[in-house]
This record gives sequence, structure tokens and C-alpha cells, in this order.
Amino acid sequence: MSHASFWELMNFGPDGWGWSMLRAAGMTVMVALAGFILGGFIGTFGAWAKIAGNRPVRIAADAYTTILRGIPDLLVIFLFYFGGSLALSAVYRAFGGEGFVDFPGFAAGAMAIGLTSGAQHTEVFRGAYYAIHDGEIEAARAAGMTRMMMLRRIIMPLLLRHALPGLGNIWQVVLKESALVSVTGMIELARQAQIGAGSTRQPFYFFIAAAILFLAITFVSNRVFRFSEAHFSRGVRGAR
Amino acid sequence: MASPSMTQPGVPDQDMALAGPFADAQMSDQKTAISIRNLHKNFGDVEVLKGIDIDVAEGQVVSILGSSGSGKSTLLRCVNFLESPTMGEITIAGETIRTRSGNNGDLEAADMGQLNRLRTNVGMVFQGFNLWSHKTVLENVMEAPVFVQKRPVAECHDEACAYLEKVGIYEKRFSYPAHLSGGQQQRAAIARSLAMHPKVMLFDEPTSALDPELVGEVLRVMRALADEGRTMLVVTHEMGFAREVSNRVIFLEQGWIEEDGAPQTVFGASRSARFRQFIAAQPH
Amino acid sequence: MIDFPFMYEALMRLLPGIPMTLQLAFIASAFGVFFALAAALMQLSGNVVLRSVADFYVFCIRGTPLLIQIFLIYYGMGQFDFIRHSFMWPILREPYWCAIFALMFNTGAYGSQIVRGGLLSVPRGQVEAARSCGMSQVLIYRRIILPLAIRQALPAYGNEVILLLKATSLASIITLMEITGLAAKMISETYRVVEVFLVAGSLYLLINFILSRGVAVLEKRLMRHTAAERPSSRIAARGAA
Amino acid sequence: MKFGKMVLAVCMGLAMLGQAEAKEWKHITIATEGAFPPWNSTKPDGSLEGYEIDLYKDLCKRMNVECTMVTQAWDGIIPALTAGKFDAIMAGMSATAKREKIISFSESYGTTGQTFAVARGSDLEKMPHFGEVFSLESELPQAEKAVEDIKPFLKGKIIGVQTASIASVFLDKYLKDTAEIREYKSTEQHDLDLLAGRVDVIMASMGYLSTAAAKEGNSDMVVAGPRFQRGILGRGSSVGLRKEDTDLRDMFNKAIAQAKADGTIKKLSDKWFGFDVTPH
Repeated sequence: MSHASFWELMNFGPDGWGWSMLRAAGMTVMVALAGFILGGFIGTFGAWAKIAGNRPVRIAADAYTTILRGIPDLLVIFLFYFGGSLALSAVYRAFGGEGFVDFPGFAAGAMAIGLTSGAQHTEVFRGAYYAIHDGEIEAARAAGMTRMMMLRRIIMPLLLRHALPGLGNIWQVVLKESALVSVTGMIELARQAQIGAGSTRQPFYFFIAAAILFLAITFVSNRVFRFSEAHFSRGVRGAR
Repeated sequence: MASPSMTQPGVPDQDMALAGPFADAQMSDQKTAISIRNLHKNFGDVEVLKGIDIDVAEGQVVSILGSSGSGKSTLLRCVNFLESPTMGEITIAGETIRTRSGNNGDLEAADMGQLNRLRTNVGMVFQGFNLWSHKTVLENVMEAPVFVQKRPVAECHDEACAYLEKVGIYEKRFSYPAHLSGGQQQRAAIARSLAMHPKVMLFDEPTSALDPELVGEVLRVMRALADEGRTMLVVTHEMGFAREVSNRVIFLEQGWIEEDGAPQTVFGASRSARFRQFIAAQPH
Repeated sequence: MIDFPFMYEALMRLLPGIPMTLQLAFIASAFGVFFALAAALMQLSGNVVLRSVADFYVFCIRGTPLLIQIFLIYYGMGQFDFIRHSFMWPILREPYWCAIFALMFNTGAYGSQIVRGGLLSVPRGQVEAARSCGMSQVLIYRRIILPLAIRQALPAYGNEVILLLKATSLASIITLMEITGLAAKMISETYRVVEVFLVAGSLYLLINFILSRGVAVLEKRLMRHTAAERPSSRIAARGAA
Repeated sequence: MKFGKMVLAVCMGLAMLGQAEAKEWKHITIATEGAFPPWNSTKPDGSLEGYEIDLYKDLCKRMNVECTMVTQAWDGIIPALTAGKFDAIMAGMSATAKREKIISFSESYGTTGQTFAVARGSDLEKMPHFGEVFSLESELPQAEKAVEDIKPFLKGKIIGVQTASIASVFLDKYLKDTAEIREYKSTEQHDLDLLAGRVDVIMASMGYLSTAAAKEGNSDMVVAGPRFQRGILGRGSSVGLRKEDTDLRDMFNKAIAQAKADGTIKKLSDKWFGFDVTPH
């Protein structure tokens, strides 16, 4: 049934899908990045809750990570996408607003990703915290550092060093998870490929193009992470 | 330096000894159990063994001594090809291991079937015990007889129990290795290699990984085996064992055989200054 | 605010999806294990070609979303006449098998990294001991290396099965009526997203809970040989010593 | 602390995203699927085209409001409307009694009926009543007879249909026990599977199928069998709205009535469908 070749479809002319696919790839990176950063904040908080929180806080954090690791991400994204608007609107109305709070697909996607990756961030940060030797903290205390200073000067840099490999893994997961955000109608790579496949009846070319773009993003970000891992480890080793 | 004459088994008067119930060795005449010819081993540019010739007669207990890095463990591991020699010839019970040139310049067995068959004639006891951690002691002992030699399970079981009795850990037969002390583990490992009815037993520093108070129980088992007339090649640091139990001592130095002879002779008046120095440095 | 009768109705409608979800997860992981093992062995083999093939496979699968992989296998393969006229078509024609294939390839790639870790964790000495007993390479793998590697890899592999079970939800996009598929259908009729997905989510949570308990029990059984797991036997050992 | 500030900023940002719509409508967000030609579809550059795209611009001009069109996957389009993600749906959505339990609809702006498409050369091409239109309201007995007539052809076959579409409601009611029904997220997906041979028949709107069959690459797809409309299939494609926005519905009704009266709807449907879809 097919006639057009791969390159005829994916050219950058007015009838080609090249720019659309690239634009969608950019959107994928953006939503993944937003979700990753949000997940980082949630993870920081979650790790703090698990390490230093009192009992109820710890239980809540445990429940959060357990639940989000137990249910499919697709469900989380759906729930967040539809449920999120309803909840926000309810809050908005409770404060005297009227009508609906709009909740754009991008924000919904980023938040859903942030929420799921937050559970993984929590575990990575917690693991990294425990990887710091007590002696290093004791030494800081012995040097007369305040809590804040210790956090900023000693714990945070060490934490980042231990957490980087784990963060690299999460980024990979988040990147791929962004494909699920297509169900919210946001036009990222997976959705763009579906649109193209439907319009041209050439599904193979579109999905392979999407796969290649994903691989390219993966490849580049792998490099970035490896570079920064080396950078952080070198700095710390040099100081020893 | 090793002179050719040193490669001869030089201790006819020690030709012993009481064959125990499990001994495979024939007492009648002095057959050669293992013959090592012109053995070389390089690790990269480092020459670890520089041409070793040893003939071990049946029933002989040979202690191999040497400072660390002298190549004694490598020598032992080359006998059953756990380490591939760079050059040389190994003959076990009259059968020479067929070899060919491997990729990295070392020799490799030309016929894995032959090598594996010959390996069952050579029991090996390791410094780190190397018991299979997912199997019980009894399973460890029965593994090779059942799966390699394909002997009847019931027979192997009874025999395994007898060997475990012999090394004194029969009541531990259902335990996993991790639940045993080092000495118990090593005795289980000895039972494991006995179960194959080997013609020769190789011991690679069998007591080096043990706490001092556990060394004795393993040495006692080894002495009993020697008394049975088993052929043993023992790399060790235990001077007492070398002096009292073995009937031949080989001192390895920088990849050469520096000294080879009966313990009385060697320990009594060694011609080698290096050996006298080595002995002097040993703790008593 | 929470409509319990409706949630009960949703539960009753989603329950029939459980067998499909479990089938997809278990058949895919059963086949996937062989992919994982093959890829891991290839990666550890000295052969450059084998290693590159396995590396490429793992890189491609881990670098792309499962969604794209499913689409590629299901819609992408169907694009070509030569595939539609090949002997594979009776199988590739079925969404069920396409989902299984996609999940299998996927879990094979992730699993290979776990299996590889397990294989690398097998102590050298225990392999040498086997070799010194005259075991052939095949026998060593069968009796020593694989049993040890499996024990080491089990907890991580259990986790992978749970991830796979979650991933089966994507099969709904190629018309399979597993839990998520039924949930989506029910939503399309009732337009009540939150309740239906709450029920669906709870079902997944429950299955995964049971699964992880199962893995823990299996782990305990297989890990009898590690001292830390069984204080009782350590005491017994000490008592007898 | 930095973290606290961040949270505050995010909250404020979210609050600003959500401006409540004022009572008088100045701005309307309309959702479409973007994958249901000729009603609505997406061009390679990402922009939208189709009957509804042209129509909404016309209607918004008449209502004197500013409109934005967004895309939304079909199976979540009604929940997204009730969740407040947009204000109206124009996605070839037929007003059915079932949907009207959840949302409200304007007057219809087009109806083409539901029919089947099959692979060229298959036996199913010979299904009877091709080209005939049956109303499931006024001609129910005849329509049900037509269903009986095509059942022997569909026995044991696989029918593809879009999830949550009126065709799926029809199939559920009349053909569930005759054939296996497979539900797809979008109509284009069941087209692909028809051409690949995974399904034997698909059921969708006549307007969609005739356009799809005419498309390049779809030469193996032909329209077959009878056409059904009304009744459980609803009263034609209409603007979907939240129930409480009655004022907005009145505005759309007025605008649609005007567009019907002055021939705009006929003109646009001729352009996109090749025939008149104006409901009467």
C-alpha cells in the first residue's frame, strides 16, 4: 500500500514531516525536563521525609512511593490529567472563583511525570544520602559548621555525586514516559508519529523516525550525564 | 638453578606406605602419577615459570615451597589447566594433555573432553575452599561423581557420607557452606575432591585462609590422607607439614626449581643459600 | 462525594481484565527471560560481533519508549506486503501476540542487564572448582553458574516483572481488553474518569503487592544458603561445632 | 528558603493559568480530534483543516467571540470538557441520548450516517442495501431487517470501530454476538488494520469513510453495506457543551441556524464531503 519513501516523508519541505517531527522531539525534551525537575523537588522532599520526618510524615512518604511504583504510569497520567483539573477547579471555587481553572496539557503532562518520577527521585536521594560516610559529616561538625553550612558545603555536593548515576537512570525513564503524555493530546514525538502514520498510512516510517529521534536524545543525554558524573567524581577525588 | 638431576624423585627410602581403604595408589612399583615437562608460563611480559620439570611418583607427597610470587600456585594451577601454560607438557596417569596454540599465545587444550576426563583424576583443594555456595555440603560432595562421572546416585551418596565421616563433618552434611567455619569448609572441600577417586590431589595453600586455631583440623585430615599413601602435591606455608608429612620438598624461586629432595636432606643441609634464607625467615 | 455503588460496578467490570493482564505479563516474562539470558551471554562473550549485536539490541530497546515499540511492531510491521504474506503473519496479525512480542523484547533488554549482573557476581573460585572437577562448560553453566546467577538476580528480576506488569497497560492501545483497556471502555461509556481509574489503580496495586510477596517468598527459599538469612541454622552450626 | 519560594511561584503560576471565564463569553476554546477527516484533520505542519475548522471560524464570527481550537484525543474528549479543559467540542461528535446525560449539545451542523467499509475484493463488498439509508427512528423495522440481512456476511468476522463512538454503540446493540468487535483509539488506526488485514470490516461515519477511501494509499478500501442514522446514532454532529453553559448553547444554536439558513453549511459540506450534510 505504500509508495512514498522514508526520505520523501521526512523531508523538510512544505509537504514533509521533518520539521513537525523535530518540533515534537523538542516538545518531548521540554515536557520530560519539566517533569524531571519537578520530580527532583518532590524527591528532595520525599527523601527528607523518609530520612528525617516523624512517623506520620514517613508513612505518608512510604505510601506515596509504594503506590506510584505499583500502578501503571499511564493511569497516573490519565488520573492527573482529568483529576487535576477537577481538583484545581474545586480549590479555585472554594476561594471564591467562578467557572473552571484551565489546566494545560503541558502542565498536566509535566506534573504527572513529576509525580511518578518523584517516587524514584526519593529513593535515589535517600540512597545517596546514606552513601555519605558519617565521618564526613562528623568532620564537618567538628570543624564548627552550622547545619545550613554543612548541608550546603558538604552534604549537597556529596549527595549529588552519589545520586548522579541514579538520576541518569531516572532521566531515561522520564524521557520515555513522556511518550505516554500523548494521551493528553499534547503533541510530542509519539503523538506526532501517530498523527503522521494516520495521515499518510505509512506507520512504519513514522514510528521508526520517532524511535531514532528518541535514541538520539538518549544518546546525547547519556553523554551529558557521563560527562557530569566524571566531573563531579573528579572534583571530589582531587580534594582528597 | 634446577639441574636435570633434581627432577628425579630422589627419595626411594621413603617409598611408603600403608594403603588406606580409599587409596587408589598401587604400592607395587613406582609408577609416575604426574609428569610436568618444560613448563613455561608468562603473564604478559612477566615470566612466572621458566621451564619446570617434575615427575611425581604414585604415593609421593610433595610439598611445594616458595616465597610469594615465586610461581608455586601458578605451577599447581597449570597441572589441571586452570591456568593455560605458555609452553610445556603435562602428563597425568600416563596420558598427556593434548594441546594447541590458543589466541593469546598460551596453550589451550585441544580436546576438552580429554581434559575434563583427566581433570577427574586430579582433585584440587583451593585456598578459598570454593565450595558451591548454593548447594549443601553433601550436594557439593556428590556433584561431580553424579554429574561428571555419572555414577549411580545411591552409591555416590553412601560414598559421600563415608568421606564426610572421614573428614569429620558428617553431621554437617545438610548445612550450606556459609553456615560452616573455614576449617569445616576446607574439610568439606577435601571430601569433595576425594569423591572423584582422584589419582592425584592438588592442594593450593589449603590452610592460608584459615584462622590459626582452625589450621590444625585441616592438617590432620591431610596427614591422614598422606598416611593412606595418596599422591599429593601441596603448595603450602606450613613448614611442619612439609618437614614431617611430605616425603619430597620442592622449593621454587623466581620461576625455577631451586631445591628438590627429601625433607631431611633439604631442611638439614640445603645447598641453596636462598632456601636457607627462606627457612630462616619463616615464623616458628 | 465518593460513589461506592459505582466503584463496585467498576470493580465488577474490570475484574475480567485481570486474566489478560496476568497472561501478558507472565507469558512475556517467561519468553523474555531467554532473550535476557541470550543477550547477557552475548554481551559477556569474547566475540565482538555477538557483543555488538546484543549491545545494539539493548541500546535500542532501552532508548525508546515501549509505546513506540508497540506501535512499530503492530502498525509498522503491517505496512509491508512482504510481512503480510510471510509465515509470520498469522501470529503478527493478532494484537495479542504483537503485545507479547513487544513486551518480550522490552523485558529481554532490561532483564539482560540484571542477568549480566548476576552472571558477573558468580565467584570465580566456584567456577574454577567446577572446572577442576572436570565439568564441561555446559555442565558448569547448568549446575553452578546459572543457579548462582539466578539467586543473585532474583530480587532485581522480581522488580522487572512488576515493571512489566505495569507496562501491560499499554496493550490497551492495540485493542486488547486488559484492565486498562476495560477501564478506558468504561470511561468512554460513563465519562467518570477518576472513579474508574481509582479502581483500576487499586487492582494493579493489589496484583503487584501479591507479586512482590511471592518474589520475597521465593527469594527466601532460594537464599537458604546465605548465612544472614537463617540465624537458626547458624546457631545450629555453632552448637554442633 | 529557595524551595518555599519555588512552591509559591508554582502555585501563583497555576492560579494565573486559570482565569475563570466571565459570564459573558468573549473567548471560547473549542476542542477537536484532528484525526477524523474530512470533519477535522491535522496537516504535516501541525495545523488543522477540515469542515469543522472552517465552520467554527464562521460560527465564532457570527457569535462575535474570539475562538481558539485545540486538539484532544477522542476517548478523553468528554471527560476533558467536563473537567473544564475547554468550553466546546466540535469533533464530528453526534448528539446521542447517552452523551446527553453528561453534556449538552447544540443543534446539529451535519449528518452523514454510519456505514461500513471493507477491503476491495472481499466477499463483504457484496453486502446488500448498499447506498440505502435507514433511520433507526422512523424506519426502525426496515433498519432492523437490513441488519438481519447483513448478519450472514459478518458472521465470525472482525469489525473495527472507534472506542466511544456511536458506531460502537450500534455494534454493541446489533452485532455483538455475530462478529468480534475490536475497539480502536482513533479511526485512522482501524483503517490501518483494515488495510493490513487484521480486521474484515470497519464501521464509521459515511462522511469519514468516503473521504478515507478516496485518499491516496487507501485504494483497497471500499464503502459497503447499508447506512444507518438517527435513533441510537443520535441526531447528527453537534457542538458538545457543558450542561451549565446554557447561554453558550443558545449562542451556538443561533449561529448554526443562521449558517444553515444562508447556505454556509451547504457550501462548506460540498467543499469537504462532496455532498450536502446539512441536517433537516
